[in-house]
Amino acid sequence: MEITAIITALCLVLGSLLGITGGIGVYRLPDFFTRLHACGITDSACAFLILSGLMFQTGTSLETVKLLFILIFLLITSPTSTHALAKAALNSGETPLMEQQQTQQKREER
Amino acid sequence: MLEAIYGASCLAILAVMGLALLRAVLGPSAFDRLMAVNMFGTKTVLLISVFGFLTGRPDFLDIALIYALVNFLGTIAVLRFFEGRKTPACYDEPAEEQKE
Amino acid sequence: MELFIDITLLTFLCITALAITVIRKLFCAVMLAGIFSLLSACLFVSMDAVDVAFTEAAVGTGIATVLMLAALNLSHSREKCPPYQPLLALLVVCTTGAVLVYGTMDLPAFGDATAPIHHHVAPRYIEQSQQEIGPPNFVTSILASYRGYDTLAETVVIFTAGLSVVALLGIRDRRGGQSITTDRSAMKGYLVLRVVTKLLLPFIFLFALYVQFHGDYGPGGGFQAGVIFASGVIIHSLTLGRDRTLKAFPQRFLTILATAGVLLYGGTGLAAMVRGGNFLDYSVLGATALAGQHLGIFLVELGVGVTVFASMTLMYYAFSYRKEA
Amino acid sequence: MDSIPMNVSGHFNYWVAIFLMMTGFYVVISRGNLIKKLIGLNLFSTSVFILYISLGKIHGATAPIASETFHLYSNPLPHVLILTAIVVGVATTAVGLALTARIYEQYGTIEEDEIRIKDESL
Repeated sequence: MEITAIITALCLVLGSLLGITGGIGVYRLPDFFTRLHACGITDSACAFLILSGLMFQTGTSLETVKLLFILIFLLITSPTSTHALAKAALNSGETPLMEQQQTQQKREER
Repeated sequence: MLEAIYGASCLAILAVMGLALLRAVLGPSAFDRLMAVNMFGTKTVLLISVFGFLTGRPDFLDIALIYALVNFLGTIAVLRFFEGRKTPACYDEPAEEQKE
Repeated sequence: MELFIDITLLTFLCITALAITVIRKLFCAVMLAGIFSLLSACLFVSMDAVDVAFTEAAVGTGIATVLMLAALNLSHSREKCPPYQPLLALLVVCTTGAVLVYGTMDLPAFGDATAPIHHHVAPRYIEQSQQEIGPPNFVTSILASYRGYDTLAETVVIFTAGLSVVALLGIRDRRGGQSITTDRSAMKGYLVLRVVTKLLLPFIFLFALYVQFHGDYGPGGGFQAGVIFASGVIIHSLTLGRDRTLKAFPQRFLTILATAGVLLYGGTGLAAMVRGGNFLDYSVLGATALAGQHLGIFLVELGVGVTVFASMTLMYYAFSYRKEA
Repeated sequence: MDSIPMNVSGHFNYWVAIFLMMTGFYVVISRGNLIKKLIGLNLFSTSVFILYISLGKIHGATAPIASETFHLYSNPLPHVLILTAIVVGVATTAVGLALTARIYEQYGTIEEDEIRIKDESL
């Protein structure tokens, strides 16, 4: 077995595991901002690992360039939209869980 | 060997898609749904790329490329159209629920 | 493996469709419709229809969602309780469904190579299109050459739809006296988004051009390129403000462009007639039949791309300007 | 027909397409909201697309773009029909949405029954 195949396999398996972790997080975590955090894992780390794993298989060809572009664009756009989403959510009154707990604590202390 | 790995990755991506779909269906807030759609877009990119390698014909990465480029348009559109609203329609508001 | 992916995607589609039916917030229904489109694009890829998946990808992410949201923005975004008893509807639907399922019993199994559909014109398209027409993408040769009449009519339909939307909603150019810096429609609060958009826009337009001119060799062509180009303009307008977009792509220019595209398509057909061939028979356009076909397909795809781009952008303008008027 | 499992996997695509079609149909006839109706119509049309593409698929074939390593291609004809239908579908949906927006401006509602009441009171 070639060394590139092993690298590809490692990257893909790791990426898939991260993806599933993020997916479970998105399903299970308690509030929007924590879920957004889990979503970020699948958008960046998982995508990065899977796409770069695939890149090892194409050698030097047009496909490698395309994969590289996909990777770059994903790494630019998905954090941007995540950022915009978080900002919009904050602006329209969604409060992070921690803040909610803090205000609750203060209320109880009074 | 690699075939099996590609297949396993496809399955993993499908599983993530399923979880994202659940989040989109369950809600509760509109932002959750928007996040799920966004995440779904990224997973589509990955699925299409890996599927190309699984079938041994990776020349169709253009489709993944367009998703990578244009996918955030949906997010922008939502933010833009529902930004100025006093009662954002995209909310699960308890008050609105009671009206019925 | 492929069958499993196919079945999983179809199951997801069913879940999404049911959720769309049940959910009463229209906004969420539109979001789910977006997921539906993504899923169907995946499904098309898994069923070898790359060109279709490409179109679905271009249309579903951009135009469809944006138009739905814009229309929601112009009206209520919450559905009332349906006034009817759903039982009768359910009965009608179940009966029709049962009849249709009974009808599928006679269909050949999924993926069967001996099915009648694969034995009439398809073998000829696959075996001879490269000698007769040229491009390695069979879909392009059928779309632009074998079935050129069909595509001409569909381009006209898109053109007409664009005109109808503009006629229904109207576009008012309210730029008089308002300077660009005070444009309220720009997303001033989202600096990161604006910077990233400016960074990405050249790539989106470049990619649209690649799709337009590379459609003979890979998935792509005029329809997809037009939609991608329009998506780029929509992104520009959403983040940087519509007045700036209107300056870059004035309405009058787009109207001329939409017309020019249809005329280019029809004109290619007429040119073939002038050169002594049939309408839309490109073989007479060049020195050899293949060169003629190449030129004809290039022109026709260009016409389609231009019309689709201009019509889609006009539609978006119409929806986006309505609110302010 | 062969054995039952073969039959199921051989027709699953068609059945799901019909199920989606009927879901769209149900939304169109049972909901009063015009935009919801349009979403249902879109569901319906996508299911038709899926049915067509399913008919064109051949097991073990590849996408209909000529290549040296592959010799069995799926049927390209349904792809051509559906490709144009998708763009036309969006264009016609836009016309429907424009009509809906105009109706909202005139009637102040996009619910079918309320529109009817207003029509009758005129």
